[in-house]
Amino acid sequence: MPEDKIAVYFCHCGSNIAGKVDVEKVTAWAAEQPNVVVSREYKYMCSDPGQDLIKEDIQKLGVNRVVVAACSPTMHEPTFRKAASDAGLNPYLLQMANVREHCSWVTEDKDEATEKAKRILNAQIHRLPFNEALDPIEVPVNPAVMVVGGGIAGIEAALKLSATGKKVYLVEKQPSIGGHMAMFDKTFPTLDCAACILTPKMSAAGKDPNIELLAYSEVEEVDGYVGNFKVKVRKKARYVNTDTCTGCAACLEACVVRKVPSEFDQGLGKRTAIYIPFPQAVPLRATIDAEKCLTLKGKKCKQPCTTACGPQAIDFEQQDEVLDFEVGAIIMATGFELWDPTPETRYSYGQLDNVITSLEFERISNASGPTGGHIVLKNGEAPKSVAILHCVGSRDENYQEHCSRVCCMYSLKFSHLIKEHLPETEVYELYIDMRAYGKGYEEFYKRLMDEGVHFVRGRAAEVSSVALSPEEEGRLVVKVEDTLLGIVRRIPADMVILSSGLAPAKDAKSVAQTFGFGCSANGFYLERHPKLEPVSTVTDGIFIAGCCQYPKDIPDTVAQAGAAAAGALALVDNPTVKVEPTVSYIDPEKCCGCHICVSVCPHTAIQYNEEKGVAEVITAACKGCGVCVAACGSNVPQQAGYLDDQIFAEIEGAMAL
Amino acid sequence: MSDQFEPRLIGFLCRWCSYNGADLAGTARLKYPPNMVPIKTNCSGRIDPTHILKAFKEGADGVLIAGCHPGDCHYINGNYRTAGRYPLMEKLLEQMGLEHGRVRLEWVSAAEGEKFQHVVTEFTEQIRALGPLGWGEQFHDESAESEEATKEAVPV
Amino acid sequence: MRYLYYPGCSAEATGKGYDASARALMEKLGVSLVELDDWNCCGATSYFSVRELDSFAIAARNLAIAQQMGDDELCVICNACYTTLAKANRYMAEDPKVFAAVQGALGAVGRTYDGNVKVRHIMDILINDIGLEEFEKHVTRRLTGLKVAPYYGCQFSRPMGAFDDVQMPTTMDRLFEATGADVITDFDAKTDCCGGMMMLTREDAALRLCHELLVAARQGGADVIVAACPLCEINLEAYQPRVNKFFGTDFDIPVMYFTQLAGLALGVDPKQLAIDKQVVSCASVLAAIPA
Amino acid sequence: MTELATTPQAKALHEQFCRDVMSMPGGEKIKICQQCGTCTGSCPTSYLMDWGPREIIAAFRAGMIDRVVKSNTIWLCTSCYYCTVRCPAGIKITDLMYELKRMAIKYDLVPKDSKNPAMTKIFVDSVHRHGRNHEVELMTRFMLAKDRGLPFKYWQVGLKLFAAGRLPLAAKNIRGRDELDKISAYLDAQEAKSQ
Repeated sequence: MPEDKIAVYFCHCGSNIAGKVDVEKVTAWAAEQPNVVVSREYKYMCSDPGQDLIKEDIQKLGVNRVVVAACSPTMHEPTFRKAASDAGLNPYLLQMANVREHCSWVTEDKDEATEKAKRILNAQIHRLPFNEALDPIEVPVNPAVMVVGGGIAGIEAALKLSATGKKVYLVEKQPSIGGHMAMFDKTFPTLDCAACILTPKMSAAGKDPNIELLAYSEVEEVDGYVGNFKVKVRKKARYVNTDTCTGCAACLEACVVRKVPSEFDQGLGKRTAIYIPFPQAVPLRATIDAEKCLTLKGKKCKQPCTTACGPQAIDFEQQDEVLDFEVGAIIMATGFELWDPTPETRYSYGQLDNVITSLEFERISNASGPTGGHIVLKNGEAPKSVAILHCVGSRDENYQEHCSRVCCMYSLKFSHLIKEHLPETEVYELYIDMRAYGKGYEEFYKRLMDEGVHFVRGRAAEVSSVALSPEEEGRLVVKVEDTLLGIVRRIPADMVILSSGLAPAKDAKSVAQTFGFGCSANGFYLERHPKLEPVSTVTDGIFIAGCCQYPKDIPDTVAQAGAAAAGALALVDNPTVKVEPTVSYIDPEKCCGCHICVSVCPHTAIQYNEEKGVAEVITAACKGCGVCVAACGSNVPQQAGYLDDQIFAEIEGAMAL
Repeated sequence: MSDQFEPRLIGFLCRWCSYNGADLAGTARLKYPPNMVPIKTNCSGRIDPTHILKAFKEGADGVLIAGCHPGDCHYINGNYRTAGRYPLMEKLLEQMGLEHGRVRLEWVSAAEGEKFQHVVTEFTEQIRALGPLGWGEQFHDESAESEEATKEAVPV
Repeated sequence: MRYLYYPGCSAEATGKGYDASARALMEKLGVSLVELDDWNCCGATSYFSVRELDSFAIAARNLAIAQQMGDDELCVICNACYTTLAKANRYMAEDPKVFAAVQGALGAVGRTYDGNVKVRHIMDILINDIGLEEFEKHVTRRLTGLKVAPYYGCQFSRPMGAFDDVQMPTTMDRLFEATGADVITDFDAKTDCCGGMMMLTREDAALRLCHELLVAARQGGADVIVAACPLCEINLEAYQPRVNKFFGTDFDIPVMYFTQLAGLALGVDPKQLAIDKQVVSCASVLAAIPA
Repeated sequence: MTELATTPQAKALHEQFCRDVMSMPGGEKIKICQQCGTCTGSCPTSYLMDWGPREIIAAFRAGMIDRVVKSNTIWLCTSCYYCTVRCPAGIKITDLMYELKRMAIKYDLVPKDSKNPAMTKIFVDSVHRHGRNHEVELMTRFMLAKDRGLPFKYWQVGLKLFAAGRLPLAAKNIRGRDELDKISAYLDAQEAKSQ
């Protein structure tokens, strides 16, 4: 065995590390440590000249172990391992010491930071002699991609991938794709009709030969790993044969259960028990709501739908199907939910008539909506005054701390629509800060000022029905401090629109768990890196796009969907992918066959070989958690890259100072 | 600097959640005491009692184990193994004469930089209050023979 | 059932009816209220303006007595007393410095309090310990058709929200629904402020607030307003003539402690509930209730 | 209005106030007030205030401490806690008002025409004398001290309550009323010690 020749590189990271850690002192100290043959410092190790230092030392000095003290390995470990590899050194003989995120950035005192940096570095110097050369495991990649969520983000990603010839499975929970955008009337700030720009994409996705649409379906289980995911999808029973149903809607006419609140119309309109959520639905197929259908509830019904259906597509016996798919990458585009303003009781949502959410207003103002696009109150009259309340459930420590980004602009859009339909109606926008940050947004804001909308800077205190003056009689009253005037105003309004924030889907957490990644503190999916990998997750091969990551407008959503599609394509367009070799292995000589490791392995990657009486690791299935190593009474399984000796050495190094 | 007792701590962080949570604390420049050196493993379920004993033997005054929240484990249920094993480890250490509170298990997600800061700050203070452990010196004073014996005595 | 009971200073004067009716109501429900021995003023809001610690410490003297009497719960009727006593508990639990200071202050008078006496509003006990089902069993005179405006006031669930929603409490609504009354559930002003002590220092401000409350009650068609705090009750009831004088209105709405009206539903003698001590006549309410 | 913030005394006072306010439980939240006006909009008495609670926070942050203590705002707070439970920044505004009241009293900065500090004092005195608040005594002493016109305004109300037996003239004294003095004396001593 050749002697260990360790090289230490200490990165300044500009002043990010050097501003807190005495780099020269630590570098000089490192040079004195056992096995260290060279110790250098450099301003930016990740730069080309920085990487060249490593390469040169490997080639010229015969360095055979490297430690780079710099940022988090999640940032640049691949960079430096590639440099080592280019110079002919096995990349797994390089370790990083995280002296930025775990040291210089979190420590107040310079001396303390310097001492801690030494301990962190020393742990790796001690570890390196125990590192072994490892070879990444190369696995084949399945070229198909699954897109979960059929809103504008999912549709866009699916279409982009299909255009490259890849097979795409587009999974949507609802009976139709389209998502929230399909409910909107106009889009800000250009006022394009949402349906006009969305429906062509929906129907393109529906017809695309490369896209297999799995509407009314949900992902139940995900297994496997990058390039090789195995996904179980539950296709819920529609009780309608989608192959023969033509979407003619004759059954809807016939159905006797006619007063089911329409989800698509936010409960403002009614639908039948057998229904098509909206006329442009894709796939244009009927679905029976099992909770409302008399037959399916076991009650008496003459089943006029069956009679009305020409192609005899109705099938009350239909069952859920569970389908298995294998894909190389997954794109999550599961969207958002509108924040339910019921808990914000001071706005009286659900208590007082004509206090509505923004999504309800979208339907009211939509020509295909429950009022035929007429902006009217519950009693059918046109409002003479409308107040739009910003930041409901947003920017509020009691509910959601985040800014939902789109509410200011959609509120302005509402103002415009009201002014367009009802020029005489007074419109009040009650805002804290007007956030018109996008292209054309500020101009739109100015246009609305010009249109005579009243802008009141202040967050509404409450919505009440108590009239204190004849003007307020029989109306809603919004109490607000006009902070620019420093007075409290009582604004009489006939309609109050609550510009509710965007919330993570209620099942976001459990969906993220199913797919094996996490959520941010605000509940939206957590991206791998907020700046540089905003569409990746910590799980290789799983990407995110749209509002499931964070509230965003349509242009940003579409852009992100494209980025996620490109990310997935960059993976599945290759025949193989390299995965980390930090897997477990079992020495059959030492194994006593007690089965403990078999029982604890989360991925059933350990099998008991009856013939030999020992446990065996299926390398392709092992994901490298190391649970078996810790569970074994005799420490027989070992995990490459995380050997006990390596961990012990790290501890020794960290504690030696 | 005052001459108060500065505990020496080891923190085992799982790579997917807690290590990233610690990174996030860094990115957000949240300050906490410098006493703990982090050691990365893929999963908190990789940690076994020998690692903890080793840390104490090398002179640590406290050991933190941080993993993904229940249900969030990158390896489906590795952290449940950690959670299941933890009380046994505690008991074992107690029997070896270690006072309660020297080992701590925490769930820190990748999004919880602030929690990581709080946990480390609190844990440092907790160990500061308990005072030095001194097992390291004890071990080093003893002969190599008894050291071997201790290794043997460590069940899993 | 038995609870240690803290009447509060008003119970000896303007709020006599609250005290009397609370005792009578609980007795009817088979619950005995044992008065806290030698209790002192909770400190009210005024003490907060002197020194926060004084307020916590004198509040804690009551809790120390409760602890000494071997109880771990204290039933309180007045919203303000409830909030003040509960707040002392909360701040002692949250802030070790407060805890230590209060310990010291109590030690100076030979008392000790460990922070473990739970302060309970009488409504909390009615809803959560006795329960609406049990309460309803005792209803002998259903208040069918009586329009009740449930007025909670500020400090019923604010800022604690310990047993009811902090913004929109509903326990009183539910209690009177159990009596068969026609509760104005959308009574919009149910947690608005009555003006409190400002009735003495800034009468104009307090009257304006009472006026708004009375307008809201009338808008809802209230036959009676029920209150859960002596200060709310006195402001709304006794100052109705002043409101009328100021605003040119003609309010004459009966105002009762909620325990009085609940007592009536349980068939307690009006005299025992001190209903005759109300200054706005409750005759219309009594007349509306079937015998 | 001249702003005392420019004078050394006001600066010192501001620093003192900042320290006191920031050391309140949750006091540091004042820094994240977004000036949305929910507090002022929710406040039942803000229309009477020289400056609403939102403006008081803004003035406090701007170092205009005289605007804070000379305003009538803190004395008009009814402790209804609407602002506290609604504040999107989690600022305990009611507690802040108490804190500012305490500081105004401590540094003798109470506006001359405000009746509330007198009420506070009389209330506390009454409690210390009897152990409980005696409402009749409170009202009488307040009238004598601050508002001699009050009896004329309230004679009807008073008479009715009196007739109903709801205004007993005699005060009840608790046995342990000396304890309240001792508690205050103890806290006084502690405070003196800490300074």
